[in-house]
Amino acid sequence: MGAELGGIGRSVKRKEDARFIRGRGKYVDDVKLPGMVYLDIARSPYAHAKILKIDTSKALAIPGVLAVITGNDLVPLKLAWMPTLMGDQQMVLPTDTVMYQSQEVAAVVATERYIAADGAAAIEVEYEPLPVIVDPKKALLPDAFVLRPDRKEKSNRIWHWETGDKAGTDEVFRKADVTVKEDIYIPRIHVSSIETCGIVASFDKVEGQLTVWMTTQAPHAIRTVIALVAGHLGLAEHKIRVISPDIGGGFGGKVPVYPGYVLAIGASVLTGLPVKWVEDRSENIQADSFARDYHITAEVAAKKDGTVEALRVKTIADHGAFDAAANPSKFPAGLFHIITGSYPFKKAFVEVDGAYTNKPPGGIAYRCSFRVTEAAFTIERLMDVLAIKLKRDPAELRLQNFIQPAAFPYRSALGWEYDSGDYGKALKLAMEKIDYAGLRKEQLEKRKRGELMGIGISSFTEIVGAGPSKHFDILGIKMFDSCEIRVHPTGKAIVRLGVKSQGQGHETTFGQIVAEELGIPVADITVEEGDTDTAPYGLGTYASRSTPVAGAATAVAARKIREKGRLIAAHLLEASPDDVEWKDHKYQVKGVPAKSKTMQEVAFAAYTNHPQGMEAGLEAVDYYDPPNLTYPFGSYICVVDLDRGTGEVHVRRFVAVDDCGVVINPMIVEGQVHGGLTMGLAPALYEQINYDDDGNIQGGNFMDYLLPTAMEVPSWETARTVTPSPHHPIGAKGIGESATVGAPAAIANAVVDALAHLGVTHIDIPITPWKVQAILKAKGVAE
Amino acid sequence: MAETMYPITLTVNGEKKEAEVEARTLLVHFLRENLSMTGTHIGCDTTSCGACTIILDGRPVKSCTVFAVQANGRSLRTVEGLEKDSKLHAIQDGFHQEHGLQCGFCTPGMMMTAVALLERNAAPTELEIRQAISGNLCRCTGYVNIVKAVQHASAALREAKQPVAAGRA
Amino acid sequence: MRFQGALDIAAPRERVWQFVTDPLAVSVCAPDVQSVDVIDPKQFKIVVRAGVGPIRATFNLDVVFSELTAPERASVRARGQAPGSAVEMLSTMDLVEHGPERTTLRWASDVTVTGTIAQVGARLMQGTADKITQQVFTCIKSKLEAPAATGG
Amino acid sequence: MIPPRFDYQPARDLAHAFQLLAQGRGEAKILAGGQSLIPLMRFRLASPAALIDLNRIEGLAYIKENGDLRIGAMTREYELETNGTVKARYAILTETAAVIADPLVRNLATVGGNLAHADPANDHPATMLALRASVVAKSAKGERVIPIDELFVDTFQTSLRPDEILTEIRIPKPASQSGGTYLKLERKVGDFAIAGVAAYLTLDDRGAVKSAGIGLTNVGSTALRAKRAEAALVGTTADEKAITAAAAAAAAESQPTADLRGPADYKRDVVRVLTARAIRRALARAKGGS
Repeated sequence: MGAELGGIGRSVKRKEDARFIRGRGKYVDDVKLPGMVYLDIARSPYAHAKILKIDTSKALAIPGVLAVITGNDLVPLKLAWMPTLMGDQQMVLPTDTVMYQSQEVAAVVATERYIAADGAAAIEVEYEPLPVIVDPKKALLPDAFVLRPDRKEKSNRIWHWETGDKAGTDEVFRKADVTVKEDIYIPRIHVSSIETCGIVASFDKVEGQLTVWMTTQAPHAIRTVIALVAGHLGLAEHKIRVISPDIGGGFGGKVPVYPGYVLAIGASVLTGLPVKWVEDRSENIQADSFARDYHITAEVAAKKDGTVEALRVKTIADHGAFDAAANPSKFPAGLFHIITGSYPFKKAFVEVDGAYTNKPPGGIAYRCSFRVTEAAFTIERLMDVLAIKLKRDPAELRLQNFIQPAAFPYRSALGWEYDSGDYGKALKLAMEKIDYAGLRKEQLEKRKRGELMGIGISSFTEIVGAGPSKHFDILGIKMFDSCEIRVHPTGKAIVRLGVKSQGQGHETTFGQIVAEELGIPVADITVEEGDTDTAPYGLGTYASRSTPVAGAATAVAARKIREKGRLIAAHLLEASPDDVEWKDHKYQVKGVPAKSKTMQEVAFAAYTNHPQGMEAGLEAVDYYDPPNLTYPFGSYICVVDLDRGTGEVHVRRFVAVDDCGVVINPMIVEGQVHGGLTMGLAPALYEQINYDDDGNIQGGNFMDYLLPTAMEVPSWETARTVTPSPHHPIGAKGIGESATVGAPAAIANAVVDALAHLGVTHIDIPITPWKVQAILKAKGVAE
Repeated sequence: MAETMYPITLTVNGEKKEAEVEARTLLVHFLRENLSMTGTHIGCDTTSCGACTIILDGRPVKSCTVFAVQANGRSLRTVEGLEKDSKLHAIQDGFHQEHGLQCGFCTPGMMMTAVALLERNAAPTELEIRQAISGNLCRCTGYVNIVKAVQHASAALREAKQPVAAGRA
Repeated sequence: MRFQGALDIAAPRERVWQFVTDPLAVSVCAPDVQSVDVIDPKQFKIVVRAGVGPIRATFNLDVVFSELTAPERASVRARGQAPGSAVEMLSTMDLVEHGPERTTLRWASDVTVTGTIAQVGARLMQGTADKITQQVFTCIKSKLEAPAATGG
Repeated sequence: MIPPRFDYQPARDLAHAFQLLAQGRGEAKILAGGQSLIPLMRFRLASPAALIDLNRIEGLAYIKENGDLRIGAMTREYELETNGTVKARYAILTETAAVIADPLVRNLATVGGNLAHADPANDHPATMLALRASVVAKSAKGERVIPIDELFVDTFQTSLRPDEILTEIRIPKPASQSGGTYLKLERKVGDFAIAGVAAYLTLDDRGAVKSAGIGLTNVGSTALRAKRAEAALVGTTADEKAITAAAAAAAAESQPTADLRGPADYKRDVVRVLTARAIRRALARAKGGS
């Protein structure tokens, strides 16, 4: 029954598609309630300014405008500030100072969306501009003025974090045959899911019940945060229902709590009316959490023969005006210390300093686990810099250094225990698929003709599936995740999870796990997520944690059911439970295949004919606390051709070999890789949010924030190796983000490789045509 | 300025609709708010993303960059009109079969662009498909499977047109 | 953005000084003036509509003479906003006398634009700001020379 | 982003449009394709009191050839891009239309609007300069023909009088042995040009350049004609030496400013590179190749 069962390893077509292809998906902006009013926000044109006066009279005079909310209105409600996940606080609305351009300054509530917009445009604010700091290095200078006088520490340094063996590392560097060093800036970018953020908040004054439909990747955590932040307003957690409906892409951007959410909730609580707030794209890019913005100096020490020995990294992290990074609480720099990558460094030392600037707060993932792309990009760039210095082939150098399969579980120099891997296998497969040798030959011939082509490799190791409760929590809540399964009398089932799909296909893949474990066809299984009133508590979907954590919970919950089912089957088969085994998706009397019961028969019995003394019903819940993180990996090879006249980079081919352990749905895994690769290409060549000296956002809308179109994206070539995770119930590791993590270095390495013979070792991303062309000119090889 | 309302009559997916709108009402808001047809989405404010793509008198356009009053007397099609007598349009099936969607937010606009393409070019090349959808942004799929979805639909439509027993094109 | 220039004006320095430091007089040279409201000799409020082609925004500006060293040097700061945008213009004017009927007006302006206009109009800002600034000072010259038949 | 209020004024015919323009007293704006204007209104950077909609006027959208080529101002870019005659005899126009914004925008954007909006980043102006086109401006008082060189005054500013509407574009009949092309470098598809170059060459029977037209996109406050580059070609056989000279001249004539599309020097150099490439392709086409 394998095919119709639709178990693990099958490319089951997605169940959720049915509504999306009919335009029947239900996203937040599709929610319409009787009497619903609209909220719009007036924002600051200044990056840093004192607020002298806010005149709301013109706005209030507009027919249809119901209310205007300013920071001073929030003070008595104790809502002018809200706590961040990183123990900082951030403004909901400013009372006296704006800290970044496009910061929320006032909210207008009106009967219609258009009138709310008119109201926001009519808010008049008098500002006294203040000096602006957009460069975190300047922010950390001793004489820099303090951006956050509200803090005890009178400095723009938010925190200093370090890990590893400083003395030991310095020692290796002192003695090393070879060292290489590179300054690498990984620019500020934005996830820009095509659906922006929004909320409909509906407060029932009689019941004291708050219901919110919200674009959130973590509905349960949000419910708890609301209860903690607004508890004093009488919002208790049992009276708060957070519904995360269909989400039009998340990628990390829908993890944080934004002021707009709080304002809409506040407005609903005050007016008793349902309030909708949906961002414009410009607001989304300009004020919602950014990603990256790491200024990195990295060094590798190695032996003459290329064996890597030590890694030393110093980083300045620009966190904007408030430290609102979405990291596990104990990890201010996320999992940046995965930076030793796929290589057995003996010693490593990493330090990061967080800095305040006049930029929006954030520091979220961009379709990657916490700060993992920054780490993978740095180490994979450095390996190429080392190869250039040693005049070695970058593939060879990697193969020589990789952590060997026998070494797993492997403890890295910075203390992570990698679960499993076979890095050489993946790289060799990629080299074979793209004909690496042939490409190198072609490159030599082309160089003779003055043509510039480059081949770039990235053999990354990811770290996902946060995480084990001994290390991982958010605001103290341990990072387990959950699954509840109920098998109905007719043998159909409903599966509810604490995570929340944003396009990953959970309604299909989690059904497949249950199908595999319980022998119930995936078509007979409903998967439900996102409603805190019905789903078990979970931390949500980000950092590729759904499959590693919630997927494991699903398998374990299913196995609990299977175990109870075994007792019922034994009862039905009049056999001793010890003689009954689960085989070929049914219960069988050992050695007597004829004597068997299906899960459907057992389910019916669980409600109609269960053993005396046994509880009726067939359901189970599991809150899964992963014993370790999972470590997906892969090897990518990219081929680029450079235009010697314009400096354009053309990605000719890109082969991606991924290993995410056991694959639940190959079709969906490949789709995730395609998307991830595209979100790796984007920051490598196109996307960046920059700020001029006045703090003006450059790239604050889709005209200048350059999401790749179908014309920029190559036809991705994918392949797979399978190295199961030893500690995951079904051996899966997670795939949503690998490609985003691995691709940028492959592309950057390819461009540098095309120019390496001219003495180029690094180009900061995004690699724009003018950056390339400036090099071509300097080296005298421009058209 | 006084709020003047303009009466408009238009055909949406074959149905006649009458309404009064403000001059500044964008067509996409008219569809979503006035007609409660929420299949057409909004993804940007700069005419860049194509999530709001509908077919206006046979041509795919961005409904966030047309005023509802401009559609007066005209005929338009949206994602809600693709399925006929509970039979999916080939493009809908193509997106499902080829995994051409993930979060589904860009999908309606993407499909309307593709439908219009296939109506004027039954057998587009991969490049023609990529060019045709270059005004529609997708953040999830990397476009590869969207191209396959359009090719799938193209083949299915051509097959349907051919005499019975004829093989797949 | 910094812009500067020098104008040779066929008028006595005193008159030039009177003109450029008189809110009502100098306001005439601002682009598309909607209203001027003099608070005191050193500061005034002015509402202008500035822009190019269809792009036009109404700015409410507070203008302050931060330095007045008659008849050589004047510094003026104009700061204000249009919905979603803010502009600040710091200008200095140095007047050099060349005989009774000729004055050189050397000017420099630092213009800062922030907000929507800077974001959406980035590719047009330099040119536009330059143009508008130039127009203001050329206008000053022409106004001053207008009465003089031989002017220009 | 919600546009401010305005009065919607659908014009029945040109006469009606002129009347509405007069009533508008400079505060009314013509609505053609709307693909540049409506986004500006959504950001409230443009807030016209009224929009005069030309879309309901019959007979303003056409492409006809009688001697010269005549394009109605309301012709959609898509029509120009897919028109057989244009493809066969005015490839440079097809190429230009094909790189304007994106295919969805081109279904509404009009050729007349692309010129009348006078955005230096628009693509048609450079091509029209290279083709030595002219436009017809009509008003209640009658009509006049404006040579393209006299149309663009400044950024977003044309020599059209406030009471005039651009109704037609005229492109001279291609001489035998003539050909051209439009090359645009953009950050990604759908973007305005980092720089764009239109080149159109006519050869005499000895294969020497009889006339040359070179227009530049987005490297000045208006689209520019590279006069010295043209001069550097006329009379030559457009050999590599002449091409290099012309390309250098075009670069020198461009006046780019630094912005998110790159530093000024880079743009100037792109003009040089694209000009050389465009001339080579134009030459090949003039010689009967493609």
